[in-house]
Amino acid sequence: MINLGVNIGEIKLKNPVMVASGTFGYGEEYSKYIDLNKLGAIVVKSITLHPREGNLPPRIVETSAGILNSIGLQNVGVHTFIKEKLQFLKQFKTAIIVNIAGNTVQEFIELVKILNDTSGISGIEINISCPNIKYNTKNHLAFGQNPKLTYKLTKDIRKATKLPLIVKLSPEVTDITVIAKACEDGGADALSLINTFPGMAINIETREPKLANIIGGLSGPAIKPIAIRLVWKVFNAVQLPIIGIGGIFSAEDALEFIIAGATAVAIGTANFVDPEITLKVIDGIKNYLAKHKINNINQLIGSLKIEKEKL
Amino acid sequence: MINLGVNIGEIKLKNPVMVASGTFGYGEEYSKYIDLNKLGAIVVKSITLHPREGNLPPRIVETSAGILNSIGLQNVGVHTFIKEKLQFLKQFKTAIIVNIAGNTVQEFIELVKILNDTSGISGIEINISCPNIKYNTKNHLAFGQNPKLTYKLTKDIRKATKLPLIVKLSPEVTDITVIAKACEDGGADALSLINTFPGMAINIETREPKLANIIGGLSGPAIKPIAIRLVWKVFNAVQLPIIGIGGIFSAEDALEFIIAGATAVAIGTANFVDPEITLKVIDGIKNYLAKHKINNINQLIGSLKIEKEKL
Amino acid sequence: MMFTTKVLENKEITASLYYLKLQVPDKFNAMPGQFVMLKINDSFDPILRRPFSISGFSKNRIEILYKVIGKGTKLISHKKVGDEVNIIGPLGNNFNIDNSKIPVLIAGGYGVAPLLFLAKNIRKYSKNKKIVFLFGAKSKKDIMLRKEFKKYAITLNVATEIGGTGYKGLITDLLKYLLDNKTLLPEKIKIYACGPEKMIKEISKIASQTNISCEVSLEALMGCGIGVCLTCVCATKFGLYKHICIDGPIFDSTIIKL
Amino acid sequence: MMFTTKVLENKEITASLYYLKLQVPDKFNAMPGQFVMLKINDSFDPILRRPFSISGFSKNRIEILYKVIGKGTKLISHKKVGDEVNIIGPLGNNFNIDNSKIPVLIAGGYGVAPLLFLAKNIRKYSKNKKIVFLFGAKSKKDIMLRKEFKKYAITLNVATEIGGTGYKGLITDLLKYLLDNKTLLPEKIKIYACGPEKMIKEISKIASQTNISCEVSLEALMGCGIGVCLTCVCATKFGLYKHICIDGPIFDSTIIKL
Ligand SMILES: Cc1cc2nc3c(=O)[nH]c(=O)nc-3n(C[C@H](O)[C@H](O)[C@H](O)COP(=O)(O)OP(=O)(O)OC[C@H]3O[C@@H](n4cnc5c(N)ncnc54)[C@H](O)[C@@H]3O)c2cc1C
Ligand SMILES: Cc1cc2nc3c(=O)[nH]c(=O)nc-3n(C[C@H](O)[C@H](O)[C@H](O)COP(=O)(O)OP(=O)(O)OC[C@H]3O[C@@H](n4cnc5c(N)ncnc54)[C@H](O)[C@@H]3O)c2cc1C
Ligand SMILES: Cc1cc2nc3c(=O)[nH]c(=O)nc-3n(C[C@H](O)[C@H](O)[C@H](O)COP(=O)(O)O)c2cc1C
Ligand SMILES: Cc1cc2nc3c(=O)[nH]c(=O)nc-3n(C[C@H](O)[C@H](O)[C@H](O)COP(=O)(O)O)c2cc1C
Ligand code: FES
Ligand code: FES
Repeated sequence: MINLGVNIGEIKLKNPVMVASGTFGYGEEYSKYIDLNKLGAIVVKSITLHPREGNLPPRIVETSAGILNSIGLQNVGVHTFIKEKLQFLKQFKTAIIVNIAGNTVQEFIELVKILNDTSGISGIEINISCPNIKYNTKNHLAFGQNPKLTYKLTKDIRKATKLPLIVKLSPEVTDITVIAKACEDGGADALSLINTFPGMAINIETREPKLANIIGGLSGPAIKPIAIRLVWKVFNAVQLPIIGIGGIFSAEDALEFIIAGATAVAIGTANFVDPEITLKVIDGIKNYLAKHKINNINQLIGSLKIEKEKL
Repeated sequence: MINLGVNIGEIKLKNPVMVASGTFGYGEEYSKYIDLNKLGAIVVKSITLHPREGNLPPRIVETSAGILNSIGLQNVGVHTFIKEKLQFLKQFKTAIIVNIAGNTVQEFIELVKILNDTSGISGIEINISCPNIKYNTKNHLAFGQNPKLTYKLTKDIRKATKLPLIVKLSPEVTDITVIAKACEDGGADALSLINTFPGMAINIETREPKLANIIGGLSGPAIKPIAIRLVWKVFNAVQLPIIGIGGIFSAEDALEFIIAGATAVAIGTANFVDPEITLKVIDGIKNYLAKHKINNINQLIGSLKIEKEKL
Repeated sequence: MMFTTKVLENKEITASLYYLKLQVPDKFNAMPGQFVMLKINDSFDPILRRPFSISGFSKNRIEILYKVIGKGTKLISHKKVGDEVNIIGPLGNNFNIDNSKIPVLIAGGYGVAPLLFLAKNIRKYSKNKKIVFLFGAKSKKDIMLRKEFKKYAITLNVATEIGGTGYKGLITDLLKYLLDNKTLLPEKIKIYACGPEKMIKEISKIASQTNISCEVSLEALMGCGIGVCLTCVCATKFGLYKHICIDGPIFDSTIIKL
Repeated sequence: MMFTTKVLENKEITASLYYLKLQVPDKFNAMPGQFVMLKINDSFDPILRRPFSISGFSKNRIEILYKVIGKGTKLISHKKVGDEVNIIGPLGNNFNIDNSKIPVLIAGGYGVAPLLFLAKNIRKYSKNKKIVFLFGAKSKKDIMLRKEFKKYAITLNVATEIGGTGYKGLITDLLKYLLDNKTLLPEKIKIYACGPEKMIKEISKIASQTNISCEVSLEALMGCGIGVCLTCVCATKFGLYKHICIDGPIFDSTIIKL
C-alpha cells in the first residue's frame, strides 16, 4: 500500500492534492464533476467579514500560458458562508480550509473569532497577498510584502485561535525567506505559496487597461518556474510545511513542487480548464510513486538532489 | 512622415526597438539575417572585466511560454570585446549600448573607466540584476534588490563616466519604485526593466534540477504581464525614460509597453525564435501609428487612458 | 458534463464563419440559449476554453456556428473531421418561450447561432407558428445559412449595414421601422435577441420603451463557464452582479445594465 | 537562412519515428552533419524551435527523420502535406570525409538521420566505395529504412539490444567485436557516429584507445541554433566550452569531454 497522506500542521490530508482559494468556489459546482471526498483539502474562496461585490468587469484576461484576474475578493461574507456554503461542504470527508482576507488586523481577528465557534473547519488560511484590493498600508503594499506587518498579523491571529493557521504569501517580495520566517516566528503552522503576481495587459486599440481594475493577478503555467523556486527557497529557510501553488496542471507539475519541498499542493487555474484535474493529479502521483517504488509520499518531500558544492 | 525617433537620455534612437542584452550576442550572427542598421539600438551581452566561461550545462529549460536560462554571464571580457566585437559593431549606424556586470562596485568602476576611453559606444547599461551569478552581498541578493546598494553603485558609476547610464532592474523586489528612485537619485539617465525572474525546473525522474546551476532566469511571453505592470508603476514614480523588456514577440507587445510608459523596448528571447523579429516589430509599430494617425511615437509613450477615480 | 468527442464536420460557410458539428453522448440534452466550453488543444497558449452557443442539437450531435476572431477560434478552424475536442456542456440557462406571443428573433452577426437553434425548436413543436426572424449583418455575404432557414420555413428579414440585400441599415433600425409601421405590435410579440453589445443595448432600450417582453443573450469573458471563477459578471438594475455563465447567458432585458 | 515552406510528406515509418520531407528554396544547400531549426507553430507553448539533422537533401527538398519525444515532436507529427513550417538552416558544420579511409558509420536510434545523408553522399561521389554502416537500436522494428539503404547499396550491420535481427547487444559491442576479429582495422578506417550520449562516449573511448580517427555528432538543448544564446555548450579537453550549434554539431572525438 502506498501512503499518500500528509500533515499540514495538525491538519491530516488523505492526499497532498488541495484546491486553491478562489478557484473552486465553495465546492458546489465541482461536486457535479468530481467526488469531493477524494480531495486532500478544499480551500474556499477568500471570505471577508462583510459580503463583497468585487471589482468591475472585465475581470479576466488570457495571457500566454496564464490568466490575469481581478475578481477583487467577491464573496458572500463570513455569515452567509457559515450558514449556507459550509453546510454543503461539511458533508464531505475532506478537510475544509477557510481562506480569510481583511483590510486591517482587526478584521482578520474578528473573522477568526467567528470561525473559532464554527464546527467543520480544519484550518484557516490567511490571505495577506491579494493583488486585487487596495490596502491601507504604506504604498498600498499588501501585508504580505512587509515582514513586520506579517509577523504582527500572524502573531495576533495566532493568539486569537487554536485552529491550524496557514499564511498565504505574496511572491512580490525581495526575499521571500524573510517573510516566511516572520510567519514562522509569529506562530503560523504552515505556508501557502504562491499567490498570484500583479500583472497588467493593455488594449492597444483603445489604449485602456484590459482589466477594469487596471491590474490583476497572474496565475497559471506561466508562473510555475518562479513558484517552484520560491518553494525550494522557503523549504531551505524554515521548518514549516509548505503548500505549493502556481501553475499546477498535471501530476508532473505537482511532483516538481513536492520534490522542491512542498508537503502538499493546491491546484488553481487548472480547475477552470479541466474540472476533473484534481483527480487526475492524484492518480498521476500514485502511479509515479508505484513506478518509483516509493511507498510513502512523505519520502518525496524536499528530496531534490543537489551536489553539495552547488549550494 | 511618421517620427519613430526617441531619446534615451542623450542617446538618440532612430526607432524605439532595441535588442536585449544576452540575446543578440555582439550582433555578428544576426547580421546574416537582418540589416543591423535598421535597429534602434543594440545592447550587447553583459561584459565583465575578465572573460567568463559561464555556468555548467544544461543551461536552458523550456517552460510554458518562456525559457529559463542560466548562462552565467559567459563573455569574452572587456578587452577582447573592445578589440574584436566592438570593431564589428562600429560599422553600423546604430546606437551601441554596452551592458556591464560586476561583482563589486570596484569592478563596475574599472569597466566604466575602460569604456570611457573607447569610441563607438553610445551608452552603458549596468546589469545589477543577473539571477545567474552569486553576489558577495548579504543573502547573495543582487545589487538591484537593495536600494542603498543600488544608489551607491549608480552614484559611483555616475561619477566615473559621462556616458549615458542605464540601470537594468531586477523584478524580484517588493517595491520596484524604491529601486527606480534610488537609480534616479544616483544619477542614472534611464532604466531598463525587466531582467529575468529567478525560476527553477525539476526533472522528476532523476529528482535533480534541470539546470546545472539549479536556478535560472525566466524570460519570454510568460513574464510579459508582470513586466508591463512594473513599467507602468515605475513610469508613474520617476521621470527617467524606461526601456521596456519582457516577452516582446510582436509589435502589439511592444506597443503595450510603450503605452504603459516605455520610451523604447528591447526584444530578448524572441530573437532566438525569429531572427527577423526586430524588423517585424518596427514595421508593425509604423503601421499602427499610420492607422491611428499618430505622427510621432513620442505621443504614445505612457498614453494609457485611465479614469481618474481609479488611480 | 465533460467529454472528449469527435469533429463530424468543420467548414467555412462564409468569410471567416464556420459551421462545426460534433458528436455528443446519449445523455447530452440541450435547450436553445445554452452553450458549451470548448477546449482548443493541449497547449497552454491559448489556455482557456472558449464559450460557444449551441446552434443546433439533434440526438448525438450538436452544431456550433463560430466566427474566427483571434488565436483560439483560428486554431479551432484548423480542426479536421475525426479530430478530437473536449467539451464541457450544456451550460447556462435557456430562452423561455412564451407561446402566447409571436416570437421575434433578432440576430446580429454570429448572434444568429442560438437563435437558429431557437427557431428550429419552435418550428419543431408547432409547424405553422409564425416566426419573425430579423437578421442583421455587415454585408450580403454575411447572411448565411439561407437554405437552413428555408428548410425550417423561417422567413428572414434581413438588414445589412452597407446594403445589397434587404433593409439597408442597422437591424435595430429595421426593428423600429417594423414597430413604427405596425407590422409588429408590442403587446403581441416577444423578442429574443443575440448579437453585439451595442445591438443588445439598443434593443433593450426599445423593448423597455415600448413595453415589449424581451430576452437577450449576453457574452462575457469567461474563465470557467461553470460559475466558479466569478469573472463573467454583468451589472443588474438592482445593484447586484449576475454571472453570465450560470445566471445567463439569457436574461430578461429589463434587469440587466449594460 | 530563414524561410517558410511546405510539408511534402510526413509519415510514420516505424513506431513513433517519422519521415518528414520539406520543400526548400533554390539557394538552400546542405552538407551531411548539418541541421535545421524547425518552428513548431505560432503558439508560445512550446516556444522554442526544435533542432533536427538533415537526413537527406536533393534540389529543393530536404528530409528529416525524427522521433516523437515530447510536446514539440508530437505536434510536428500532426503536420499534414501542404501545411506550412518555418525553418532556419542549414546550420552547423559537417562531417569531414577522409577519402583515404574506409568510412565506418555508426548510428544509434534516430542518430541514423545525419549518417543516412552522409552515406548517400559518399555513395554519390564514388559508386564502389566500401561503406560500413553499423546500426544499433532497441529491437528489430526500430531498424528502419532498409529499402533506402539498399537503394544506395549500403549494407547494414545491425545490432539490437533485445535481439531479433543481426547482432544481439549494443552497437558498441558490435564495434568492439568487429575490431577484435580484425574485420575493421583501426588505421584503415574513420568512424562517423551519431546516437545517444552513452554510445558517443563509449565510441569516443574505443576510438581513442585504438587510435581510430573519429567524428561524432553531438546534441544539446538549443535556444537559438545560431550561436547567440550560449546555451548549447559542451566541455572540451582543453578547458574551454564549444558551442554545439556553431562549432558543431560534428566534433573530432578527441577534443570533447562528455
Ligand atoms: C455565452 C457565449 C456564447 C457565445 N457564442 C458564440 C457563438 O455561438 N459563435 C461565436 O462565433 N462566438 C460565440 N461567442 C464568442 C466566442 O466565445 C469568442 O469569439 C471567442 O472566445 C474568441 O476567442 P479567440 O481566441 O478567437 O479570440 P481572442 O480575442 O484571441 O480571445 C482572447 C480571450 O477573450 C475571450 N473572448 C474574446 N471575444 C469574446 C467574446 N465575444 N465573448 C466571450 N469571450 C471572448 C476568449 O474566450 C479568450 O479568453 C460566445 C461567447 C459567450 C460568452
Ligand atoms: C543538432 C541536433 C540534431 C538533432 N537531430 C535529430 C534528428 O535528426 N532526429 C530526431 O528525432 N531528433 C533530433 N534531435 C533531437 C531533437 O531536437 C529532440 O528530440 C527534440 O527537440 C525534442 O523535442 P520535444 O518537444 O518533442 O521534446 P521535449 O522533451 O518536450 O522538449 C523539451 C525541450 O528540450 C529540448 N530537447 C529535448 N530532447 C532533446 C535532444 N535530444 N536534443 C536537443 N534538444 C532536446 C527540446 O528542443 C525542447 O526545447 C537533434 C538535436 C540536435 C541538438
Ligand atoms: C480567478 C481567481 C481567483 C482567486 N481568488 C483568490 C482568493 O480569493 N484568495 C486567495 O488567497 N487566492 C486567490 N487566487 C489565487 C489562487 O489561489 C492561487 O494562489 C493562484 O491562482 C496561483 O495558482 P494557479 O497558478 O494554480 O492558479 C485566485 C486565483 C484566480 C485565478
Ligand atoms: C539566454 C539569455 C541570456 C541573457 N543574458 C543577459 C545578460 O548577459 N545581461 C543582461 O542584463 N540580461 C540578460 N538577459 C536578460 C534579457 O536581456 C531580458 O532582460 C530578459 O530576457 C527579458 O526579456 P525577454 O522576455 O524578451 O527575453 C538574458 C536573457 C536570456 C534569455
Ligand atoms: S465564467 Fe467562471 S463564473 Fe462565469
Ligand atoms: S543554441 Fe544558441 S548558442 Fe547554440
